[in-house]
Formats: sequence, structure tokens, C-alpha cells
Amino acid sequence: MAIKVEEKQLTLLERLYVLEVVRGIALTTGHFFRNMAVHIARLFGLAKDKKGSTTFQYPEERRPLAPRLRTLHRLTRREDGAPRCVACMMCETVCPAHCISIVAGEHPNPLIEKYPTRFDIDLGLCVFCGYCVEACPEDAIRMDTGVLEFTSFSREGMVYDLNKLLARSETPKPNEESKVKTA
Amino acid sequence: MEYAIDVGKVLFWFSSIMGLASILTWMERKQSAVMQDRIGANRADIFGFRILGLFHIIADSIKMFTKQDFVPAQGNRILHTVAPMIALFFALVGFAAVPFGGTYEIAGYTVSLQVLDLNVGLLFVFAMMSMGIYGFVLGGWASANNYALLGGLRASGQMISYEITMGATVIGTIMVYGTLSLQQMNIAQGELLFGWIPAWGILLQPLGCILFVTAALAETKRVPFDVPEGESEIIGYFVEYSGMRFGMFFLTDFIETVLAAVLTTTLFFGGWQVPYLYAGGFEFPWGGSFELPVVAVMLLQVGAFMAKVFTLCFIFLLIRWTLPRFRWDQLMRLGWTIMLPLSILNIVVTGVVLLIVGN
Amino acid sequence: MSASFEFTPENKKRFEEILRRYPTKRAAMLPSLHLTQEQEGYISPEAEQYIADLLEVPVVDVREVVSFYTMFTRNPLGKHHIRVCESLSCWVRGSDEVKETLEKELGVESGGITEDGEYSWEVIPDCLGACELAPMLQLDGYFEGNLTREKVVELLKKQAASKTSGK
Amino acid sequence: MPTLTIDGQEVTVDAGTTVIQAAEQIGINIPRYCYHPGLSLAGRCRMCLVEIETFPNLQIACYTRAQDEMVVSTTSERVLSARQSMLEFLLSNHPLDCPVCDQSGECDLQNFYMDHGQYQSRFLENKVKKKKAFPIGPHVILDQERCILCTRCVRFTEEVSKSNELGVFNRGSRSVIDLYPTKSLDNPYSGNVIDICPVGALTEREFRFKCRVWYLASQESICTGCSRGCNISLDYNGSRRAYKAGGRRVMRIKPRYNPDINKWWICDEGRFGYGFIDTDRIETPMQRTTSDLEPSDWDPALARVAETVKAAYSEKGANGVGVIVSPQLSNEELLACRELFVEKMKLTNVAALNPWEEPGEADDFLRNADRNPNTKGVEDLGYSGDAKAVLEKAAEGEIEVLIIFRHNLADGEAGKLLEKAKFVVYVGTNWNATAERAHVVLPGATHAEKDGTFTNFEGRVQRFKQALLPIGDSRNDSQIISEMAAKLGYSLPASADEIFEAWKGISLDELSGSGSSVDPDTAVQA
Repeated sequence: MAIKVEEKQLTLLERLYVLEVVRGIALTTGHFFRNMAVHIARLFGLAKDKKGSTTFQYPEERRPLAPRLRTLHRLTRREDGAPRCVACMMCETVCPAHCISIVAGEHPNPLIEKYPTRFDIDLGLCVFCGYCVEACPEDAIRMDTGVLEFTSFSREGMVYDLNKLLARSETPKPNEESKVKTA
Repeated sequence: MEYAIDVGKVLFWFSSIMGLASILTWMERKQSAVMQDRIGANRADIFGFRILGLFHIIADSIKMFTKQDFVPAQGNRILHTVAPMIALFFALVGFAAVPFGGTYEIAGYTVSLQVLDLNVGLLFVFAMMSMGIYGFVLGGWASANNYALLGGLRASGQMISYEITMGATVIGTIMVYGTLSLQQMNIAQGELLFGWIPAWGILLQPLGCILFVTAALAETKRVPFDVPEGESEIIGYFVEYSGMRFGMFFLTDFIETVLAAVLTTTLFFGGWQVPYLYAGGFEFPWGGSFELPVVAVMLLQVGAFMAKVFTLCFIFLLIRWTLPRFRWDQLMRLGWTIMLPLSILNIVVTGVVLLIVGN
Repeated sequence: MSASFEFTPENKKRFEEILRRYPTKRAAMLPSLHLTQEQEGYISPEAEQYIADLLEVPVVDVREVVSFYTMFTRNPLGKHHIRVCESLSCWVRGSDEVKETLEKELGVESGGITEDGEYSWEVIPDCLGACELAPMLQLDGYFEGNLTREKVVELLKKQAASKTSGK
Repeated sequence: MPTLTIDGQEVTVDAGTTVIQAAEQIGINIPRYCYHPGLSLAGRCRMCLVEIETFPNLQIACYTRAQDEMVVSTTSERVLSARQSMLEFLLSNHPLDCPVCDQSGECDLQNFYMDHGQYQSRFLENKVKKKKAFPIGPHVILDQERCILCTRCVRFTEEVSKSNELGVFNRGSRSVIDLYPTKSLDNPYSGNVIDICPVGALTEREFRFKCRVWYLASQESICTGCSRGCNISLDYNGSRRAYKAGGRRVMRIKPRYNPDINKWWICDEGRFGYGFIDTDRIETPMQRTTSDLEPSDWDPALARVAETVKAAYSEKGANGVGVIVSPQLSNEELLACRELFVEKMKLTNVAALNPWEEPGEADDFLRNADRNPNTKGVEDLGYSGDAKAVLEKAAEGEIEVLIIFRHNLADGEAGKLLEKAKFVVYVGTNWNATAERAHVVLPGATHAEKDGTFTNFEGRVQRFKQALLPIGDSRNDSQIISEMAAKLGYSLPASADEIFEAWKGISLDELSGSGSSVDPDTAVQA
């Protein structure tokens, strides 16, 4: 069922446009002078706690990441340092981009039994849907590193293997809230 | 010596315009950013100094000169090359007839601060502005790109529509001051109404001023009248340009903005006039005076002119970053069904008022 | 462990007797195994094979039966064998204490034999069928119930005494 | 002939039929673990409990005989709650191994738990620990913790393989399935315990961790290990990209039920004998130019064969060319060869069988000594004479061109004769000494890569279906023969379907359903 949207009827003054233009310009002008004052003050080392913009000066300033944000994958470790992954291939199965490939091997300990001899994620294919994390029955794969910069000059460089994925295995510290507030 | 004075005037005027246009390229980005709570250009630095990103003007020009100069394979190489030059040339030439100061007697020489003192100066400026459109249309056509051609056509369509309004609007001003010479107009604006109000165009022709500014903005093809560019839809006549040839179009844009500001200043904001400042110094209507040497008067008046132009440029940029773009049909409707009748009405009303006042 | 197993001539006769009581040879499995354990004290793999051949069943079936019933044992035992019930009633009434005491007194864990070969003991997780005596143990076929730490120690002393007295 | 009602449906079954079988006849599948139609009844798992009117308690459907006027419910509340309780009971000591268990995906515990599970565990005690993951034979790994003691495997070794390696030892919650000490599960049919194990207790060593079962696709085929012609399913990498499985395509072979031939079983030789499909294959046509075999295209290789054959044919007539076809070929390929070489070219030296071939092991259950799947087909299609005579003629120089299909004739006496042959064309799938000695090598397709039929030793014509594309540049043999014929100036159909239809008058798809048999007496049954 279509929803009827009541259109706001403009007054004559509004329809004349000129006054509205002036109001709009007044608003933007206000912002301009306020922000410009802060910028100039900061140029001379004053008003360090104020910010003339709402933007983040990447890469010096980083946006605080939401804790649930899906970032670069990592593989977690057991207490003895071995990967938690048991190569069940749930992630590989659920992956809509087919970017994960696992080769399983026989673990000498029959209580672990199965472990990944290879675990490759092709980040060039990954769509960061997070299904692998949802599917993992062992909490072996997570996407909470907070790392958003991973680039490479080659396609091969985008393939992260077991060692690369295990390198960030410790739980990252939560991002500190940025102290600088918008002006 | 007179040649030297002429050369000096040309050099001063040219470098002022180019300097202002260059600064506008930075201002455009920085101002828009600051008024939108962003930061804007701030990266280019020299030895760690950034001074609010002012060095981006230099960085930009280095970039423009070193970028690949691209000509489309199917395009017309000659016209493609010449088009931005045409646009830039006619945009610059228009300034010749605009005075940036009065006439001063300095050290025995009569210095008139105007490159070309024409008695039909206004017509000359309008003519040059109209010629500029060839640059855009040719550029659009020579690019062998449908979007570029469409941009060129839109530019000419818009130019025609708003040139008429512009011309009709100015007629009111001409009627009031009774001259086509821009210098004469400026001098006329130095008079006082009722003994104390400066006879600036904006006071004599308020409607004319609004219409003129609007039409002038349309002439510069900038938001809200940037349909020829429309970067979200067709990109415009310069879509196939790169490097310094794109730079010329880009600069033309800002020079036209300066031209619009200069004309508006000249016609409606008293040009180089400073209220109550005469050749000998200030003479206030409520009595009292302040003697000044001629050179000081000249500097004050030129400075006033520049300040007015700069302020208008700032306002033009404010408008450009505040208002949304018109659709093509809205643009045409505004031009033909609102602004043109209003400008004709302005002529009629001006005529009637002049008849009454004159009698 | 004997390298091979065979019924003694006397037991052989008893076995023939047993066979006659059952409609099929397989049915004589339990009495035959009892006979074996009686003769040997435990049931060795060789004995399993011997029984399987006699009864004409796969040897794995014999092993299934032997491992199922707790009264059969596959390891040599001490002269006196103690079975401690660990089933629910006994456990509730303190079979853990009995186990601890035995372990301390005999110096071997469940399933082991003392160095002198006198005693062996084991824990029977399944019920020995004397819940009214809980906690209880079985010493050489006799039930001893209502045990405490002291009673277990006493029991072992009595057993040792009866031995020295030449009973 | 009792007539009973199951879930409101009436069904009349033979006397002696059990309720579980009667239900199956009308398409009702009662969950079961210990019941297997090929084994004796054990009644151990209690999963197939059903409610029967007039019986006070629930009855196990696998053991209860169908009787007249029985009214059975398989979905009543009591039944469902009993199933849930049984599953809880069976799972109380079952480890949470699904992520590492090869059975997951085709596990009856998983499947039935999805339908009837309790989901919310209330088992707080410690699970009983047993021995995990140890090999009990050359092909089988046992995990005692996962075992639910259905004893299907024990009954298999007792009743089918009659080797008695496995037993249930100890009592109660400590009961385990284990080998009898000193024994090893290495009977020729040991792989079948993997199939019948309803859970992940018995898994395949070859297949272990190679692939998850949900990646597999399956195609109906016929075992080529011997002339029994056991029905099999070829399980191959389907949805998983091949490079992720190291290029291996066929992952395992499972027996396919055929009451007349192999029932539910298959021998280990057949089950694990699929390696040749993916390894050591001839992938491109080869030609001997000066001294080495070099890769070639199909066109020049076939052209060279045709030229040489034509030259020999015109010089020495029908005696100049010798052909040794193979009982490894399908009926359709043998027909095409007969059409071309016997009927059209009228060659005199055409043989099929290799007299030097060593017989395989045989028993009275499934395995036959004849290792070729289609020896009966060769005989039925009128091939006679053996390779020895043809080879001798080739060695004497009477035969100019010798075309060998599949056979390896490079060893011993045959090898000495083959040495002297002037020009040898080898058509086959895998590299062997004969291929290496040939002048032109044409790569054919294995049974996994083509359609066709084999005739088993009893005369049953059975269909196998294509699962994979021929590897590399190799081609279906009937296509090779057809193209060779075209180059020689004859026209032959290239597809197995066309040849079969011309032969039997029905299309391959009409061949009794899913590739089961054509009775030897009636020859063709639709």
C-alpha cells in the first residue's frame, strides 16, 4: 500500500526564494567564520582542544572503530600456541566469495585429531560478510583486529596464509575514544 | 613615460586578476570545507609549513603542468588545443574596459586607472563575455565526446538565456547614469543623494542589482547554475581535458567569477568610490573634512575597489557552496519567465521614475 | 602366563558332562569359562582360543563374554582376591573410603597384586548384588558388609592371622 | 499376506516382513541405527520404536513382524518423545566431534537429531572417555567415543565377511567395539563397515580429512575392478573448486544397492581402486617423431594413423593391419571397433584377450579372477582369437600396423614380440610400457569420464554414467574410433547412446532405470 506523503506547502516568502537563499547563506557563513576562527587559532598553537571540523585527519587521527566492526581476519591460538582451528571447513563452506581454502591434516594428538596444514584467505576476494566468524564452531577465526589497511602490489600478496593470520592472534585492545571533539 | 604608465596599468590589472583567480582556486576548496565543517586543502607544505593549505595553489600548478596532456583520438586536435585559450583570452580581455581607479594628477602626469577608456565600455565587456562561449562550445565539440558536446551546448544555451536578462538589467543602470562608459558610471556613483547617501547602483537599482548578480552567476556557469558542468551527470565540456589545458578552463571559471564581481562592483557598488572621499580627501556631509595627498587617495580608492571585488567573490563562493543545482528546465524557466519579465519591468519602472524625478 | 591351555583330564570329563546339559555347544560357554577360571585362576587368551575351538564359536565371542562378566578375570590374581563394589548404594555409603583404605593397606592400586602375591583387589563398578550390606566387598567369594576404614583393616588382619594359623 | 495400517495407510506385505520394512514399502522411513537390511536383527539401538495398538509398550519396528490388522503409528507423541529420549541417551557419551568428524554431513546421529533432538542438553556429568582415532586395519580408523554400539560392524564381520575381527567388549557405559587382540580388520571387504557405520566411529583412512562430504557430487557407475560388475557411486569433487582439493577429482567410491549383484557391498580392491582416474594419465595425443614421443594435436596424430593404416591396407590388404581391442572397453566401443575393423575393413587379425594377463584373487562372494569388466561383452560381440597370434604376426612383419587398446603387452614374452612390431598405435588412459613403446599414443577416457555399458560375467548389461570431463585433451574412445574411421573414409556414430540404440533398440536412459541390469536371458529389458 502506497503511503501518501503530505507535501509541505511553501509560503509566498519561501517561494520567492530570495529570502531563503539569504537564510541559507547566513547559516553557512556562520559556520565559516566560527570554524575559520578555530583554524587560525590552531595555526598559532591556540585552542588545541577545539576542532574546526568534524572530519578525522587520517592517518594522524583515526576514527574510533565500533567494537563490532568487521576488520582483518585473525586465527586464534590454543593455550599452547597452536591454532585453534580444526579444519572443519565450515567457514570455507559458508563463504559466499569462496575466498577461504583449507587443507586439513592429521594431528598427532588424537584429542585434537584434525588441524589445518594450510589456511588461506584471499582478501582480494573477501567481501567481509563475517559469515566465517559466525560459522566457526571453535572460535578460531575472528574479524576484530581493527586493521583496515591491507594492500598489496600483487594478487598473491592479498592471500593471507596460516602464519600471517596467526600473527595477530592476541585479542586487540579496544580503541580509545578520540578525545578531540568537534568544534 | 606614458607608455610606461600604460604598461604598468596593464601589468597591475592583469596580475591582480590572475592573482585573485589563483587565490580563488584555493578559496573555493578551503572555504567550502570550512563552512561545511570539513578541513579542506591542508596537505601541501614547504619545510613543514602549511599555512592553511595556501601552498596548494603552487602544488596545483605544478600538477597541471606535469600531467599528461591528452587529446582524444577522434577529436579535432587543433580546436581541442585552441578552445581553452579562446575561453581564457576573452575572459581576460573583458577586464580592459573596467576601471579600477579614478583619474589622478600625479607628478604632472594624468593617470587614468583604466586600461582602455571606451565610451561604450559596457558594450565591450558584454561583447567579450559573449565571445568567451566559443571556447566552451568548441572545446565540447572538439572532444568527440557526447557528454562534452552536451556540456558545450548547455553552456551556450544558458549563456544566451541569461545574457538577455543581463543586458536588459543593465539598461536600467545606463538610464540612471546616462552613460555607457564604465568610468563615467563610477564617477556618477560618487555623487550624493539627498546630500548624504552615496548614489550607488544598488540603491538606485535594487531589483536590477539582484537580477544582475543572478544573471552574472549564471554566466559564470557555477552552482547553482552549473548545468553545463553538472559533474554528477555529464561532467561537462571539459571532460576530455587534462593537464594545463584543463587548467585554463578551470582558471577561466574563476576569472569569470572575478569578472562578475568586478562588473557588479562597478555597476552597483560604486566601483572604486569610497563614500565621501574626493580628490582632495574626505569631505563629510555633516561637515568636517580630512585632507589627503593624491597618492593616498589613489591607493585608498584602488584598495576599496579590490576589497569590494574580493568580498563579492567571497559571497559568490558562499552562494555556490550553499545552494543546490537547478535542473535544466528550472534554469530555463527562471531565465525566461521570471528574470526577463522582471528586468523589462525594471526598465519601465526606472523610466517612469526618471520621468517623474527628471520633471 | 602359560603358553598354551588345556583342560586337565579331570576337567575335560567335567566339560563333556557340561556339554551334554545344553542343546547347543555355544550355550555351554559360561560353565566352560567357570571351569577354566577354576583350573587356571584366570582366563588367558590361549584359554579363550581353546574354549572357542571346543565350542566351535569365533574367539571374539568368547572374549565378549569374558569381558562382560565381572566374575571372569583375564589377569592372574593374588591368592586372595578382593572385589570392592562401587555401585550406587555402596558409593553413597562410603565405598570411596574402602578403596582408599585398601590402597593404603595393600600398597597397590585397583587391579594390582601385592608383591608377595597374597592379595589382589579391584573395583567393580557394577553391582555385586548385596546392597543391603553397603558398602561391601567380596573376599574370595565371601561378602563383607557395612564397612568402615577400621573394619577393612581388621578384616585384612584377620585374614592374615587365619593364614599364619594354618587354617 | 498380512495387511496392516501404518500411519493411516494400509499396506499388504509378505509374511515375515518386519514393520520397519513394511513402512519402507509405503515410503515411511523410521529412524534406525542398528537395523541394516543386509544384517541380522540386533534390536540394540531402540531408535525405531513405534506405537502399535493392542501392545501396551512401544515396540521396535525392526524386530516386530507385521501381522494382520496391526495398527502402527510412527509419529504419535509417545513415539516422538521416545525417539528424543533415545537420542539423548545415545548422545550422553557421544563427543562433540562434528567439526573434525568425517561423517558429519552424512551422519545419522546428526540427521535424526535435527528431526527429533532435544537440543537443550541436561547432561551435567562427565562423559566416559574411550580410545580415539586409531587404525584397526589398512583402510579403517576406529573412534570408540563416537560409537553408539549398534554392532552393525560386528555383525558384518560375523555374517558377511565371516572374519570375526570385531567384538563388543566390557559392559554398560564402558562397552566398546574393538578388535580381537592380535587381529586386524584386513579382510577383503573391510571397507563396508565404513558404509554401514551410522555414525563417525568407523571412517575411511584414504578419505580421511581430504574433503567434507557436502562438497561431493555423486554419479552412478560400475566398478571396473573385475567382471562382477558391482554397482557403485562415484563421489567426486562437485561444488568445491578443484584447485582446493589438490586437483584430485574422484574422492571415493561407495557401493550402490543392487539386489542381483553386489547387494550393499563391494570389495576393498574395487572401493580403493579409483586412483588411476586421476593419476598417471595420458593427457594429450603423442607422436614418435625421431626417437622420442612428443605431444601432438588430435588431427595430425589421427591423420598419421590413418595414412599408415591406408598404406598397409593397400599394400597387404586385410592382413596388413592388426587390432587388439580390450575387455576394458565398453560394449559401445567394442561395437564401434567391430563395425570399423571387422565389418567395414574386413581385417583378419582382430583379437581381444590378453593370454598373459595374471588372474586376480577370487572368492565365492564378490571378487572374480577376471580383472576386466567386460570380458563377457567381448565374447558376446563375437571377438575371438587372442593377442598372442596377432602379436606373433606383427613380430614376423606380416602385420604392418598394430592398434592396441588399453592392454599392457610390453612385459615378458609379449614384450619380446611387441619389440619387433613395425608401427604401434596405442589407445589408452594411463601410461604403461606399451604406451611408451608406441609410435602414436591416443588418450582415451576412463569409465568415470564417459557413458556406456559393460556386460558382467553373468551377461547383465549395466550402464555407467559420465561423472567427469575427460582429463586434459583426452577423448571418449567411441569418438576416437569414429574420427579414425572418418579419416579412413568410413562413417560411424560417435556417441555411446547412438551405438547402444542401434544395438539394442532402446536408448541408454531406458536401460532399466538407474543403470541396473539387463537380464541375460531376456537380453533387453526396458
